[in-house]
This record gives sequence, structure tokens and C-alpha cells, in this order.
Amino acid sequence: MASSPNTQTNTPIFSRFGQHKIAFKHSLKQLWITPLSTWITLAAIAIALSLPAGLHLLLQNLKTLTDDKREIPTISLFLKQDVTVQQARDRAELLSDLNEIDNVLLVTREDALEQFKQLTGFAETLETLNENPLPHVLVITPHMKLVGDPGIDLPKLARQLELYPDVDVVQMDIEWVQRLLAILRIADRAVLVISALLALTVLLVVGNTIRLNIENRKEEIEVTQLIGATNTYIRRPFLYGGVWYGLFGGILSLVIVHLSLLFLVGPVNQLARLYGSNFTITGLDVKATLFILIVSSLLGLFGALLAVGKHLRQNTLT
Amino acid sequence: MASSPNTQTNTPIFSRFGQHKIAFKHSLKQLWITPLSTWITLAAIAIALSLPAGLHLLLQNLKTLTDDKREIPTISLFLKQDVTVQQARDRAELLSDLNEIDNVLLVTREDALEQFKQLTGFAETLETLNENPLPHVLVITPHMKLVGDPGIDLPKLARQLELYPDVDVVQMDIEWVQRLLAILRIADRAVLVISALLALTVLLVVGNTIRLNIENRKEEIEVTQLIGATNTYIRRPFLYGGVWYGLFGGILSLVIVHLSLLFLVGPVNQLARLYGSNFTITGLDVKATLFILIVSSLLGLFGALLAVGKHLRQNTLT
Amino acid sequence: MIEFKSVSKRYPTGQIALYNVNLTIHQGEMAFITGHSGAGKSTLLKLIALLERPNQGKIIVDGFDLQQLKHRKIPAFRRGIGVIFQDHHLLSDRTVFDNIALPLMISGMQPTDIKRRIHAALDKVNLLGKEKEFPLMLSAGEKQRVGIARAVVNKPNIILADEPTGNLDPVLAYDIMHTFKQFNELGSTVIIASHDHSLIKSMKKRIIVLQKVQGV
Amino acid sequence: MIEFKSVSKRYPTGQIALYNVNLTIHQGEMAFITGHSGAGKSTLLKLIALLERPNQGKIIVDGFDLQQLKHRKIPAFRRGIGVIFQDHHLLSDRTVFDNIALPLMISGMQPTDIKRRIHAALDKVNLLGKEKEFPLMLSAGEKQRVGIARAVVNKPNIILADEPTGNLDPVLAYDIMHTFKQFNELGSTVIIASHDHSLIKSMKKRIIVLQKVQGV
Ligand SMILES: Nc1ncnc2c1ncn2[C@@H]1O[C@H](COP(=O)(O)OP(=O)(O)OP(=O)(O)O)[C@@H](O)[C@H]1O
Ligand SMILES: Nc1ncnc2c1ncn2[C@@H]1O[C@H](COP(=O)(O)OP(=O)(O)OP(=O)(O)O)[C@@H](O)[C@H]1O
Ligand SMILES: [Mg+2]
Ligand SMILES: [Mg+2]
Repeated sequence: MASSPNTQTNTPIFSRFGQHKIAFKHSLKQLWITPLSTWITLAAIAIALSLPAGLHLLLQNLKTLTDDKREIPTISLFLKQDVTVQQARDRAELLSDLNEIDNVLLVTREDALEQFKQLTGFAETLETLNENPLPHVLVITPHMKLVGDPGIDLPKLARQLELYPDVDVVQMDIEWVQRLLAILRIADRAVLVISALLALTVLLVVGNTIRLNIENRKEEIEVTQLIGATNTYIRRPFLYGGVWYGLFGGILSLVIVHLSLLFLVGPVNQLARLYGSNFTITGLDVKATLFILIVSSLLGLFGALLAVGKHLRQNTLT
Repeated sequence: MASSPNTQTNTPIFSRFGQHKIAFKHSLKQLWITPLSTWITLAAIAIALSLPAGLHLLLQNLKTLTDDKREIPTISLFLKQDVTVQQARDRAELLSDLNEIDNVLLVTREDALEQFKQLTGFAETLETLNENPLPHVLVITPHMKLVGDPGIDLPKLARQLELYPDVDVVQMDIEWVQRLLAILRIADRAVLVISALLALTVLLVVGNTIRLNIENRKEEIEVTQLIGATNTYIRRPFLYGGVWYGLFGGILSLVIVHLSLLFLVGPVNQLARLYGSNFTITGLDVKATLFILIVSSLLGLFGALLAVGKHLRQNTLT
Repeated sequence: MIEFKSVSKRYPTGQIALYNVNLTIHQGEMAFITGHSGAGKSTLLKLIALLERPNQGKIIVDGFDLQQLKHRKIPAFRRGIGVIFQDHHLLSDRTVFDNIALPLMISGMQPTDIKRRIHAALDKVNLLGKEKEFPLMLSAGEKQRVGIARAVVNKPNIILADEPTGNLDPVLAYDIMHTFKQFNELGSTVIIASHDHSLIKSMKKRIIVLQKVQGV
Repeated sequence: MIEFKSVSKRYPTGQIALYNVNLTIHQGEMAFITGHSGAGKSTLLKLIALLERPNQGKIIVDGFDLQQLKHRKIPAFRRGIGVIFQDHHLLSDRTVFDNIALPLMISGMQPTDIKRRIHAALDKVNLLGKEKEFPLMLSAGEKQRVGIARAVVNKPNIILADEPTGNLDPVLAYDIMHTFKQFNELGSTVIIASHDHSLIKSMKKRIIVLQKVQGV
């Protein structure tokens, strides 16, 4: 019977593949066998993943509000009384060449008076005026990027504009945008911190779960070592397990994010109505979806690697 | 040797206490013995706890911005041209009796013209007017609770005010507050969802960890059952363990929240500067701190109870 | 006194381990159980210690009908029986001392008493000096003796031993049997399952032979 | 061929299990190792299978100096040795079939071959029909036989058996010993640690007696 001793160092290629197939199936089956603990783990991972994803999405959506064309703040330049229409036109032309400025609209003192009349309803009274008391006004629309972005460069632009000799007063209509942007910036920063913390959490949760699996199968690991299994063989099912946890956790997190979106649609629509905007909330795009699934799978794999590696390092025979 | 058979049903009181002491110490020691896995678990719990705590804190702080006295929006009532000063005064008095209204300031047409002169700098021109073209204006400060709160009742109030026969135009200066409040309401709702999800996470993490401990000590549980230990005896160290995880996780989360606050102080201060407010960010008060610690300990206890209960139900002898 | 009245045990797998067993072992008696591998020796001992329940028949131990023993009384009942398991059942993460201390801790004994009792028990099984070692560091025979020490340290009324000398050399096996005899002489009822025919014959006690149930 | 050249084994606890052992077991030989509990029988077998390493001396197995065997060659080396452990080491969450299949799976054998081999091995240890049971449902003797089946299923060059008949009745024990003899006759080197003096005497093979090392 000992005529065909089985001492080859390397297993043949086809059986390697067979062993991968077995580990693949076996690790999936393991998840099925203990459904409760699998769901617990997946839920923990999914929650940890869905928070940064969801918050990110929320912020992205909120930002589109401030990007909304009609919401772009304008800067009104009141020119000095002695500036002529022609000078005002030249100034407008010069300004519109500036990088920071998208569009300049000249409201002449005549137009302004007309507007004023309509607004105040004091038409007759004003008509008794000998002279038009109003100045020419340049209504400046700053360039988009300044608005979507930091919100601090607008005051800078305003200060710059104030320096022109023919400019009397600069008035900005951007207070609320600045406030919103400041809030979003805080939120952005918070999401960054949260994302880092929660990626760590996923790593820990998967690592912990794999550790739990390892503890459960400590005996199996030891016995297979005794019998002559290689570390690669022992490690394989756990690595697959880690990837499964990460991947399924990621998928579940996508479900959670989209369910939460439904939950949030109410207040968001209200916000949109407030802006008179026909803004609609959007979900994650393909790129973001793939990103989440890949990152979660990798986190799972890495967590499993850490856990198995640690165990094997501590429990090698001889 | 069998002369004193040891078959009493109940262990004496003093030894019960002794057993509690042993379980107390033993469960603490267990945490020490496996420092890495303890830290992993504590970190996961702490992260899960610190997110809702931190977000709640952040929102609370942001809300104080909108509560700020100087930030209360005002409603300007432009009265009809033919309303006399006396009629305006009466209207002001009547309005100030309304529940929703905190304070009514009458700006007479004379004051208004004076103000207008100063604002526009067209003093001379306006002086040439025969008649004051401006109406009386009532500047209304709505009651605090309307502002801090829903932000929807203000438009309602405005519409109500529009109905008075002597009122010409109602103008609100509250857009940005409404917008901020709408955002905060979304955030509030999000924090609620997040808190619920994360409390669940803590439960699951502790339950999972205790389950890990149980799996590690399955043999011990079985043997002590064989030897005649009661379920109470077996359960005890695990319940202590759960409370430790919850409590220490809670403490760690407080540390994380306060560290994150430091991180956020920069942008928040910027926001405050924007408002010209000398607002300072505040930490958790004693009540909130205790609340977190108690809730986390209870979550830990409950998670442990679930895990141990499940195991004992499934693994009772005979 | 231990009484089996037409007891049958059929495991959930369908395996019939015991069929219609009638048996009386008196208080203070010492008896051996023998039979082929799979004849049901371990099963019989487990039924007495309430680690398994019969499908049919009645088992009476120390006057208690086991079928009617209340659930919450079971732990206390078990504490009155010392069992030496065929596969040791020692806790691998506790020292020999802590393993033997287990039944005493569960009973809520004071630390000083525990120490005294453990020393006496270790002395009896010839293992003094191994208190601080862990089961993994012991040879099979040493583990077996730790199991014996744990079973008797609580001075139980009934001692059940499943193949207690399976891993011991003949000299040590004889010593251990002699120790059981001493416990028996002090009043404990002792029941031992064993394959070692020559050894159990030499003890001159009752020998109960179990026949393997054939078929499923 | 297995050669021990002045081998000593001292466990980290300070326990000296083997002291200055010299020993040669030839290719295709069958030998028994006996000695008191704690004499170092299990330790000697573990050293051969590279489950422990000696503190001193040289061990040569099949021409390999174990000290110099490369780390990544160890698993393949172990696959060439069938070990029957004193405490079974069966996987409690796998059926008898899957337990015995383990060494074949690790070697990457095809499922059909695995099935055929397992049936042959179960037949040899008289356990046909128990393929689907779990170790917890087996009697001690049955577990022992599953362990034997797993050790021989891979047709190893060397078979090491630690107390393989400790839980078996004399008739079954003789059968199992006979099975080992058959393996030996087919070319395997067989080394068996056993306490059962009368049984091993009846086999008429070399008997190596280990003396317990005294003192620490
Ligand atoms: N938990 C169980 N589930 C199913 N079958 C079992 C279980 N325990 C034992 N058996 C079966 O019942 C029969 C009797 O087992 P038992 O352990 O009582 O035998 P034994 O006389 O102690 O044998 P040994 O001498 O080998 O220890 C065996 O065939 C065994 O396979
Ligand atoms: N892992 C270990 N760590 C420390 N000491 C050990 C370890 N394994 C065995 N020993 C000690 O080494 C000595 C020899 O043990 P071994 O298991 O080789 O004996 P044995 O001859 O097989 O005994 P038995 O017949 O009881 O199985 C014993 O005193 C034992 O306590
Ligand atoms: Mg048995
Ligand atoms: Mg041994």
C-alpha cells in the first residue's frame, strides 16, 4: 500500500484550481450556515459604509442647490454721480474681460429711475424731480467657479472692484450663499473624518468576524496543519470569506443609502420648493457604485488577511 | 470521604457575593488578556457611538447660530399712503398683543425719509420733494419660538399680516434663516436615522464580540455545565463583559467626540466670524455625558444578554 | 441507590445505544461495566449523570426519579455526582489547579478550603507538582488523572468513571483502581466502565456486561 | 529509515520528556514503544512527524535531516506520514467521511478517487455505514478507528500510532493491530505507542521501552 507514497511538494495545477473552487464554494456556504451572524456582520459593515456614502451624496445634492444658475449672487456697483453713460459702458466692457466675472449688466440711471418708480409706486412724485438723483449701476455676475467653490473670493472681488475711481458703492447679495457654503464646508470636513473612521470600522468589523470564524475553526486549522496543509491552503477560505463580507456589505450599504434617500426626499423637496427650484435628488452614479463595491471588497480582503495572518503567525507548529 | 456530600441546592449568600466578585474581576481581566481584540471592539463601539453624539452636538451648536438675537428676521409692513401716524400707532399696539409677535417698531414716514436720505445720499434731491412719498413702516420682530423652530410659520404670519386693510406690502428678511433651518431639519432627521442605526450597530458589535468570547469558551461553558454550574453562574462573566465593552466604548466615544470638536473648531469659527458672532463651540454637558455612558452600558449589557441567552438556549444539556 | 427500569436510549441519528436495560446498583456499591466498543457503556453513565435522557423507562438516582427532577434542580443534582469523562473534558486555558478547583468554585467554597482539597486530590492521583501546568502540556495519562482528581475533589456521593485507566500503564492503572476502591470504602457509590478485563477481574467486584444492540 | 542520534527534548515548562535517545527504525519495520505514563512516548512520535522539535541531537527521517528541512517543505513532509493521535483530533463539525477525506483533499485528489479510498479505509477499521455521522455521535472506540482510517487513507510511507487501541475491547484491538501489520507488510514503516503489554507481546515485533526521566 505504501507503493505510491504521496510526498510531492507541489500540488498539480488542476487540483490548485479545484481547491480554489472548493474554498470559493465553502466560504459562501459558511455564510449561509450561520445566517444570523452573517446578517449581523453584513449589517454592521453596511451601516458603516452607507454613512459616508449617504452623507457624501447628501452634500453633493445640497451643493447643486448653490450651483443653481438663478441662485448666483450678484454684485451691484453704484457708479459715482458724475460718470456718463459712455464711461459706464466702457467700464462694463473692461470688467467683463476679467477672469472672475461672467457677465456685466449696465443699468443706466434712467432705467434705474424707471425701476424705482415701479418698485415704490411713487411715480408722480419722482416725476416732479428736476434731475435724476440715481447713479448708473453695473450688475455683475461673478464666474460660476467662484460661487460653487470657496465663497471667500467674492468679498475679495468686491474689495477689488471698490478700488476703481468711478465706483461709489459696492453691494453684495451673497450673504446666505456664503453661510450655506460655510456650513457645507464644515459638513464636507465632517464627512471626511467620518469616512476615515468608518472605513477603519469596516476593516475592524471584517477582521473581527474573520477572527471569530478562525476561533470557531481553530481546531480545524490545527488539525489540517498536523496533517500537512500549507498556509496558503489554510488561508484561502478565510480570504474568500473576507471578500464576501466586504462585497455583500457594500451591496447592502447601497440598498440602505437608496432607502434613506427615499426617506429624505420629503424635507429635501421642501428645501427645493423654498428655492423655487425644480431640483430633484439624485442617487449614486455607476462610478461611485463601483467605487464603493471595490473599496468594501478590498477592505474585507485586507481585514481577513490581517486576522488570518496574525493567527497563523501565532499558531505555527514547530 | 463521601461523608459530607455536597448537594445543597442553593449556594450560600456570601459565596454568591464572592462569585460576583470573581466574575467582575475575571471579566475585566479577560479584556486585559486580549488587548488587541479589546481595542478593536472598543474602537468599533466608540466610533458607532461618537457619530450620533458628535453630529448631535454639531447641530446643537449650529442651531445656536440661528437663535442668536441679532439674527432674528424681521418683517416690514409698509402701510398704505393714507394711513395717519395715529392709525399706525394703534395698529402697532394691536399687533404687539399678538402671540406670534415679540416687538413692533413704528418707523414713521418722516423717519423713513430721513433714513432714506442717509442711505442713498440724495439728501438735497429729496428735499426738493413737496410731499413725503414714503409710507409708514412697522418693523415686526416675530416671537423667538417661531424662529428657532419650524421656519414655516413665518410666511404664514406674513400672509396673515397682509390681510389687514391698512397694510400695503409685507416684506420679509428671512430667506437665509429659512434655508439654514431647512438644512438643519434635514440634518436633524439624518442624525435621527444615523443614531438609530448606530445604536443597533453597538448592540450588534457587543453581541458579536460576546459571541466571539462565548465561542472561545464554548468548551468551558460545556464543561461547567457538565459539572453542575447553573445558567446564572455561566452567564455572569459574559454580562459583566458586555457592560465593560459598552462602558469603555462610551468613554472612548466621548474622547473621540471632543477630539473631533478640536478638529472642527477652525471652520466653525470661520462660520461664526461670518456672522460677526462671538459664538464659541461648546462640548457635551454632564447630562449628555451621563446619558451616553448609561445608554452604551445598557446596550452592552443587552447585547451580551442576547448573545449568551441564545447560546444557552441552543446548548443546554438534556 | 441507582435503578434502571427497562431503559432504552435511541440517539436522534437512529442509533440504539441501550435497549431495555434493567439494573440496580446499591448505595455504597462498586461496580464495573464492560462490553464491546459501541455497546453503550458511556451512554449508560451519561444517563445516570443526566447528561442524556432515556427514550423509554425510568431511572432513579438517590431516590429522585430523573424524569421528574425540576429543571432548576439539575445543576445541584449534577454537583452531587463526580464524572470522569472518557475524553477528559479539561479546560485547556486553565492550569491543573484551576481545572480541579472548578467544581469547588461552582459550589461557592472558600479559597483556603479549595487549596487544601486540591492538594489532597492531586496527592491521590500522583500528580503533586503539576498544579501550574496546562492540560496541553500533560501526557494523556496525566490528563486522565487530572480528570479523576476533578471528579473526586468535591467528595461526591456517586462517582462515575468512563475508561479511567485507558491511557495508563498497568502499574498506574492498578493504583488508580485502588484509589477508587478507597473512595468506595468511604461511602461513595462507584461505577466504572472499562475494557481492561484482567484489571477489573482482579478487583473482585460486580461486573456488568453490556451487549451491543444490533441493527438500527 | 528513522534515526535518532542522542536526541533530548525538554519542554519550555522545564519538563524533560526525552533524554539522550538513540534509536534506529528501518524502512518497512514495525516497532512498538512502551513505557510509563509520561515516559515520552507521544513526544517521540511527535518529533518524528515534526510536530515538535528536539533541543539536542539529530533526527533523520527517510534521509532528511529534520533540522535542515526547509520551512515550506514541512507540509509536504507531513503529508507523507500518517499519524494516529492519542486524543483523536477529529473535526467535530465534519462527518466521518469528510474527516477521512481531509488528507486527500489537501493533496488535491479527485472526488471519485477520494470516495473509493475512503470506502476501503472504513472497511478496514470496521466502520462502514458510519460515514455520515459526526464525531460527537461516536463512541470513543469508534472515534479512535476514524482516526486510524484518516491516518492510513493517504497510503503514507510512515504510520505513527499513539495508543491506537486504548479505547477498544480486546477483540477489536487485536483486529486493528492486525490491520497495522497488513500495512506494514505492504511496505509502510509502522511505529505504535502502546500500554497493552499482552497485546504487543503477541505481535512478536520489536518493543522499545522508554524510561521516564526523573527530576526536572
Ligand atoms: N451523541 C450521539 N449521537 C448519536 N449516536 C451516538 C451518540 N453517542 C453515542 N452514539 C452511538 O451509540 C452507540 C453507543 O455509544 P457509547 O459511547 O455509549 O459506546 P461505548 O460502549 O462507550 O463504546 P466505547 O467503548 O467505544 O467508548 C455507538 O454506536 C455510538 O455510535
Ligand atoms: N507540550 C508540552 N509542554 C510541556 N510539557 C509536556 C508537553 N507535552 C508533554 N509534556 C510532558 O512531557 C512528559 C512526557 O509526555 P508524553 O506525552 O510524551 O508522555 P507519554 O509517554 O505519551 O505518556 P502517556 O502514556 O500518559 O500518554 C510528561 O511529563 C508531560 O507532562
Ligand atoms: Mg465510551
Ligand atoms: Mg502519550
